[in-house]
Amino acid sequence: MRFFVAAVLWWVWWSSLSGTAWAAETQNINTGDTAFLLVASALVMLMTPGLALFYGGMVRRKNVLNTIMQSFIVMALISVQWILIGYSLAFGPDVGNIIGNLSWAGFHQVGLAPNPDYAPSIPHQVFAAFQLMFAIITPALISGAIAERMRFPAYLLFVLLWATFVYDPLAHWVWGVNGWLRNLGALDFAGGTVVHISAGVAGLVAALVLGQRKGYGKLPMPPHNLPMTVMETALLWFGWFGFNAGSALAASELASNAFITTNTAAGAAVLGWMFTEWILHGKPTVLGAASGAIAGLVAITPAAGYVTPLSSIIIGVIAGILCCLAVSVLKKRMGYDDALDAFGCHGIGGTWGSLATGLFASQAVNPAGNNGLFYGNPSLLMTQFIAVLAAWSFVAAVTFVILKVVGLLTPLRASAEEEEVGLDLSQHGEDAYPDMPVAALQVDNGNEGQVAAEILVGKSMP
Amino acid sequence: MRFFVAAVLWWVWWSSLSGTAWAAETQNINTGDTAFLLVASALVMLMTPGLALFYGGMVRRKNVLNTIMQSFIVMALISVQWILIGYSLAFGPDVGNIIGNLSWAGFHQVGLAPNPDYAPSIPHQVFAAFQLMFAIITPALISGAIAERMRFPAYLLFVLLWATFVYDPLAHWVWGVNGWLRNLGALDFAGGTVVHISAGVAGLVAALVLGQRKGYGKLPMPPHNLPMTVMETALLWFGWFGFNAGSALAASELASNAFITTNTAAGAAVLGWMFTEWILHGKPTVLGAASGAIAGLVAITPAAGYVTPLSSIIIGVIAGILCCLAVSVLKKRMGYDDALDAFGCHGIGGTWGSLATGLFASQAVNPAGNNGLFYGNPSLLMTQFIAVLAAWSFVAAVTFVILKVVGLLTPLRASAEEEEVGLDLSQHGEDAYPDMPVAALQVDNGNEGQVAAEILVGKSMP
Amino acid sequence: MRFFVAAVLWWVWWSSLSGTAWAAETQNINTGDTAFLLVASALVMLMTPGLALFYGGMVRRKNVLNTIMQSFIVMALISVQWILIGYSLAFGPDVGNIIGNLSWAGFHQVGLAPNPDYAPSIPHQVFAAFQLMFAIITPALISGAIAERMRFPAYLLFVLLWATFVYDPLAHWVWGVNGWLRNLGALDFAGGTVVHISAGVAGLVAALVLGQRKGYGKLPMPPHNLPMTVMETALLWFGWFGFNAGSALAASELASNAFITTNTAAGAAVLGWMFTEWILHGKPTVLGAASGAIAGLVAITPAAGYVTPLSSIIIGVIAGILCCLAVSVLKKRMGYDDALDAFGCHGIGGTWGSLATGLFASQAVNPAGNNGLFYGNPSLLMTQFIAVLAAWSFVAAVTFVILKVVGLLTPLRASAEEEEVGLDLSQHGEDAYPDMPVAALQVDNGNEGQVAAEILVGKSMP
Amino acid sequence: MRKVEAIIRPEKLEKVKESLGQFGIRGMTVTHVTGCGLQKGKTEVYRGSVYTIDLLPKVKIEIVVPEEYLEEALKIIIENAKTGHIGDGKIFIYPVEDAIRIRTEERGEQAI
Amino acid sequence: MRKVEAIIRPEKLEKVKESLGQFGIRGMTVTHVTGCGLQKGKTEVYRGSVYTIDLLPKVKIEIVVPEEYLEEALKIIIENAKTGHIGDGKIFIYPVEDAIRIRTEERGEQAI
Amino acid sequence: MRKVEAIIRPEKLEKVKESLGQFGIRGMTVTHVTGCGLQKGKTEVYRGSVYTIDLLPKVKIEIVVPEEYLEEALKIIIENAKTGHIGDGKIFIYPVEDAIRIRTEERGEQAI
Ligand SMILES: Nc1ncnc2c1ncn2[C@@H]1O[C@H](COP(=O)(O)OP(=O)(O)O)[C@@H](O)[C@H]1O
Ligand SMILES: Nc1ncnc2c1ncn2[C@@H]1O[C@H](COP(=O)(O)OP(=O)(O)O)[C@@H](O)[C@H]1O
Ligand SMILES: Nc1ncnc2c1ncn2[C@@H]1O[C@H](COP(=O)(O)OP(=O)(O)O)[C@@H](O)[C@H]1O
Repeated sequence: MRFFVAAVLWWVWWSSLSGTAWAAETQNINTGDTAFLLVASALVMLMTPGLALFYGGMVRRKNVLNTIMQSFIVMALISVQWILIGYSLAFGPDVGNIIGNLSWAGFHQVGLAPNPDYAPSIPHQVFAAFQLMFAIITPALISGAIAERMRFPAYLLFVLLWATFVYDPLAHWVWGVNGWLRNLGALDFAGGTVVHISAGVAGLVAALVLGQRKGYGKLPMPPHNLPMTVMETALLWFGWFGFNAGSALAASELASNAFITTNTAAGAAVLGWMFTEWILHGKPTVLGAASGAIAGLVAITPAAGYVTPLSSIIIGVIAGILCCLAVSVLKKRMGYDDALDAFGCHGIGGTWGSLATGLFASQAVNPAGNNGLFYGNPSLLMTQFIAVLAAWSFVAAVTFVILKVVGLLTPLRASAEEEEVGLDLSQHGEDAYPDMPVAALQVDNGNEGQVAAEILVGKSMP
Repeated sequence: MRFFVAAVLWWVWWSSLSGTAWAAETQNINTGDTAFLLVASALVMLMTPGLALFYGGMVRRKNVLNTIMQSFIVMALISVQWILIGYSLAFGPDVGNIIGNLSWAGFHQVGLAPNPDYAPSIPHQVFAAFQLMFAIITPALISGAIAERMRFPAYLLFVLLWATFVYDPLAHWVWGVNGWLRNLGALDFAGGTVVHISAGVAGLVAALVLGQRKGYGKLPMPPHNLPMTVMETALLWFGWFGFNAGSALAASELASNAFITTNTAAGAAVLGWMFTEWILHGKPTVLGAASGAIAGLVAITPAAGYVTPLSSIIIGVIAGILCCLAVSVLKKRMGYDDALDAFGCHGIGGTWGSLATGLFASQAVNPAGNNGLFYGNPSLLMTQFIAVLAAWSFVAAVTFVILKVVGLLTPLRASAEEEEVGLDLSQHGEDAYPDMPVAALQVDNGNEGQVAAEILVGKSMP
Repeated sequence: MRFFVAAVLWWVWWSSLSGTAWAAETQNINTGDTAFLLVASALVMLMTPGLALFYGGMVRRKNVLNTIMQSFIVMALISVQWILIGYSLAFGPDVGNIIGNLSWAGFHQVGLAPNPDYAPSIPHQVFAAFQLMFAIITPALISGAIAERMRFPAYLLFVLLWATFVYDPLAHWVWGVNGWLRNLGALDFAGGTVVHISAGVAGLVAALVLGQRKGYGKLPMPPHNLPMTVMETALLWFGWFGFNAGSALAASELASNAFITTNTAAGAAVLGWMFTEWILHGKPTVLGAASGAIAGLVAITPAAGYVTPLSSIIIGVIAGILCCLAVSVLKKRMGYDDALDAFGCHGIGGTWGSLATGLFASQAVNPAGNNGLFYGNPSLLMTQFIAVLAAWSFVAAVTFVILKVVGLLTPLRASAEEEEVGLDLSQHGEDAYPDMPVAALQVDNGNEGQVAAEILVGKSMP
Repeated sequence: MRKVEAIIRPEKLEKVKESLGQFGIRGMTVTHVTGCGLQKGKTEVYRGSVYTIDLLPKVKIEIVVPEEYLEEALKIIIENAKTGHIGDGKIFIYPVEDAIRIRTEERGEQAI
Repeated sequence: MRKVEAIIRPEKLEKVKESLGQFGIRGMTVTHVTGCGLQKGKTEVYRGSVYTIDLLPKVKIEIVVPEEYLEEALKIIIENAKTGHIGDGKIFIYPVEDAIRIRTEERGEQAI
Repeated sequence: MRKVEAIIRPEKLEKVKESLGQFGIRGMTVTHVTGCGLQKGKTEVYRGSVYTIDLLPKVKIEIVVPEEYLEEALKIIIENAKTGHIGDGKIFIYPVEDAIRIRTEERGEQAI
């Protein structure tokens, strides 16, 4: 108890260090920009639960809660990790162009005055909060690849390590002051490499390490609730306005351009995916349309603030076609079990978007950007290619190592019986719709159970 | 392939025309107003998927995906159409007070500097994006009238033509510079005529042309998921703040007035509908309360920026009562099958709201508006009446023609068997909850199917 | 009819009083702050339907619509009550430090110019709209304690009286100019006492007055749709950014601090609850994680603008642990049937948060606040303790009286049969998923019913 | 007494029920089942995976009738459930030993 | 061996199951069914359309018992499922030819 | 004719169905049921309340077969549904009096 009080007091003292710092320097923020970034942060935050249910609708009934939890728990874990060390590692003072140091740990120096290096018109904390939401959704995206078979304790550990050793450094490379990819001139408006390539590639590696689900390819594993999946697609689309337009870091003309290109690419990609599928399978599916929206949003992410609305139509249509082929042809050919297509949508879509930025970027749109191939500058495409390659290799290697390390500490994969009975029951002791089979017929749900009483086994007919 | 590259290059060249234009003129935006309008656009965007599930919850299980898709696909179609021609037709330079010309096609001239004719303190693109969201939701609203029976290809074609030949001109009449109803002095703050009357009347016409659903009036067709419908009602209410307050086009006092009148009318209409139903049927239903909210929001739409909060209570209560009677008495008497009451809520509510604007508008609230009958000026009511009449006639006539044209190209209506088996399976080859009947009992969902293997027919007992 | 017209005219005249008032004084608002507060109001508004489905997912299938309605109808009732008298009672000119007078009834004097006493940079109506959303969610929170057994008419009456005689005065005490707790120096940033303690304690009293549900403790009453509950938890989290950051009443540094502490406490509390449950029951449940988020958000509410991000970690973790113990140990020991833990989460969490403000508050964060115990000032803790005590006693006493009064007018509790058949059918004549048991098997839903035809009873085998 | 167990197309339930009711048979128990037989399954597509579902939704009606009404009941069911296409379903007839009405504890034919 | 098929009110299932268990009958199969008979349906309203649902939720319990326990089992079910109001349901008794326990391949009375 | 009623583990349905199909028995009716017996229930926790569910999901397969195929059908079901652990389920065999194919109105063995 005495130890506990001492710990709290030390904690308070530690936190007061930063407290005093920021009170002094308060000045000069723009209320419009701050309002916009606060709301944008909230919108991006909403994307993670949106993802939780987007994925949740696509798994089988017995795994829906576990799938949701895999996203939801990241919100908790990273919200704390970011304050303690994550933000400092990603955006703190540079160490060797590779990573931030720990001098901003515990949000020291991360005060209420703007940090002109990152966002000169909003409180530094707002920038940190906005970036936090990106740090949350990225590991959550991976869960789509390993859905329906990973043990929860292993997942917890994996996510924590991955955020720290993959996401934080990569964010530093691309967005941190003096990060080497930033210095190289690679463009990534809102996270094509940092978020989507990294999550997609990590998903692919994790899917390969964990192996296929029991019965994969032999038993059908259809989504259990498609309306939920479509709704959450729309919520992701909604949040993506915060993601992309917010990445202008001001309520500016740039935000306006990012807003309209984001929406246009999403719409165009829906059409791209839908018509591709219509041709391939004879029918335009609703899940295909929803998936197309995600593909388009992913692809426009790195490009949103650098390309025109008309270019975004092309980027979107191609994203829809490419990702549709990736999930319905490539995946089947290669045999990996990327359960909910984290790689197929984010890995492929993010790679296409990053390269497309090298094709369509235009300084007429954003003078702080660069011109792409179609605007007469082939070198940007090369730079984008290097950035993509670096992200792929770094993410694949470190993700593999982390999984192996976690696997030494605790089994990664649910046992065959746990998988059979479903991860909801085996990992969490819960059922997503416990009242349903019964109450569907308006039975008092008490009928199927007894409170806290195990069944007496072995007593049969007298 | 060579053609493809050429096409892309032409596209890029075309889009660069506008690109250069806007970089030069960037200036003078207000960050608060821009932040507000960006967020308002996102809120209005969210209304369409909200509508998708609002409608989706009210249809039978076998049609839920198709119903959702009818809204979702409009987001894709119109997002692209608007950039290419829609915005130019609606808001571009006037041709004969009837329609815009095509000089803003492909977003030429639609740059990042404000357009003082429409919104002097935000980038022109933000205004265009905000208006886009209205252009999306309007055709989607129609789908409620023809739910559960229209073929998907015909619907696609219909929506594209309707947006181009009904919505775009009508928006020009009411909101476009030199539109004839705007010149006449008709008031429509956020779309009572342009959005709600037009969708409602088009729905009525489409319901009549398509005919009743099989078994209508003989078999019950209850909603399959009311919690979903209520939730999405609330999401619509939420988005409506963007719709109405955003229509002030600035984070201003006017936005504030529109915000509070919107919320008040919604609340009052819930009470109006609920008590009417309580009297008629002996019980206050939850679907009735939700429907009341929509009725109130529709009715306040044209009036939100012209009336006081107290007036909005009266407008709301009456909207709730009128729409309740429309769907539970009028519809039954007339025999048309407006499946989800697109006409009953939007047609009737929008008409009442437009006329109510002629009664309750007050220049004390909005000096740029006018006084209504109760503030001593009967002429506004007359103007509103003309606007309503013009909208009704124009929409009814052109919608009818479009449906007939589409019907010549491809059958409008699903066949009896397609309707019987459900549009989800027949139009999209999907089932909304495929895992449910099985997994409801935690069966591995593989049990009910075989991957890619047709059943051998005709082999029976040996 | 003549009377009706006269009434409307009087109403218009009454409302025009305020109308003229505000047009004159329009001036000096900050667009960034206004944009932020308009959006924050919309976010807080969204919390009530979020709560509706959060609760709705936790009840049994037969009561889901009633549970949703208990929140939804408050949106309607209080939206009107607030305009007519509520806002004036809570924030109007002070009477004896206890309550506002009625001079702002009907939103007289509540115009578009800022009210410098409350929020100097936004229209007065925006402040009133923002506060309205708090007045809506508070009574709705109570419904969690009395779920699955209260008659709807009694609930309607109860909510109206409770808002008027408990919420409005309490809000005045704490936030109104010259309210006695405000004068005393009690800190409540965004509603720890006003919203959470009041709703939690009222819930406890109501649960005790109404008694346990039939079969409570003997029959299991598991949630019927957990994915819905988790999703709405996230929506509440999202809305809470409006709730807490919006309570800075400007897009300011303070809002930024409140934003980050809110998110951090939520995350920390998820971990706190999850690990507590993991230890207690051997498994980390998803419902536990969701509940933890709510607990953390509740606890940080009074503190959000007064404490550092690091302090918010401690506040959150402890909130998660405390509330978990409250619902899984305390509730069982005491035997009250707080069905959905309104008291366990809001009563306990709000009390902890209010006291924690007395521990962790720091003027380095907010110079307008005060220092807490850990910053060397024990007196604040005392003040907070008084405020908590005052809120508990006042709320408990008046809630009890109101319930007794309502009980005299109409029975509070559903009859045993009504409870057995479910409140959806007995109170509203509806079924949440009427098409489900049938359509789950793609039966035309007509098969289970006959339109408007009662069954002929008594005619059996010939 | 005999038990008549008819497995029919779901969309025919209402008509069968009504016609039996007009004849005077109101008591019956209805279950949603799935069945396979000669009838072709249906095909669904999810992100490029094609599934064929061969267990199709059917409705099972169970009616216990006194022997004298048996043939008439069968006729009514056949008439109203028949479309002439594969998948119309089957009727099985089983012997019943006894019946009890729980409410009154009556036994035998009185009970049904 | 006999099969006892009891169609009862859903809310009585727990009590019946428990009482049978105390008597020693643990093995049973339970199905959610809907039924109609003398009992009045319930009325629902959606946007002004009034529906009467006459197929009401019931629970079907199937128990295969050796003949010597038959009457006792019936008594327990009746006792626990009866309310005396219309809709209490029915019990039907059918002959069973054989039973097999899949796990052990035992046959006949051993198997149940 | 006999009715074979097999109550098996849900996860075995596909295998049983396929093997019966290979043997030539394609016609069957499948119902999702819950059952209790010797098998232990499962435990769920909601906000500190621990529930034990003792009615476990099972699948009931009903097949009406001519007597000559009965034993073979039983063998196939047992082979494919057996795991050797408690909860494998039971098979009950009932007499059938008659069968009708609704589509053709054929009766008796032709109908199945
Ligand atoms: N031998 C059988 N035993 C039990 N049920 C059967 C049998 N054969 C068919 N059925 C049921 O009858 C339904 C219809 O049978 P099917 O062979 O598809 O068409 P038809 O009855 O027109 O020949 C099946 O879906 C199944 O539920
Ligand atoms: N002839 C019958 N065959 C099969 N099931 C029947 C029959 N008659 C009644 N049932 C079942 O018994 C249930 C109760 O019957 P009902 O006539 O409503 O009340 P009671 O059993 O009190 O007379 C019905 O819902 C139905 O499921
Ligand atoms: N006497 C019985 N009557 C009807 N069904 C039974 C009977 N005994 C068991 N069952 C069904 O068989 C299933 C498996 O039985 P159980 O005793 O758990 O295991 P096992 O079959 O391995 O002995 C039960 O869940 C139940 O559905």
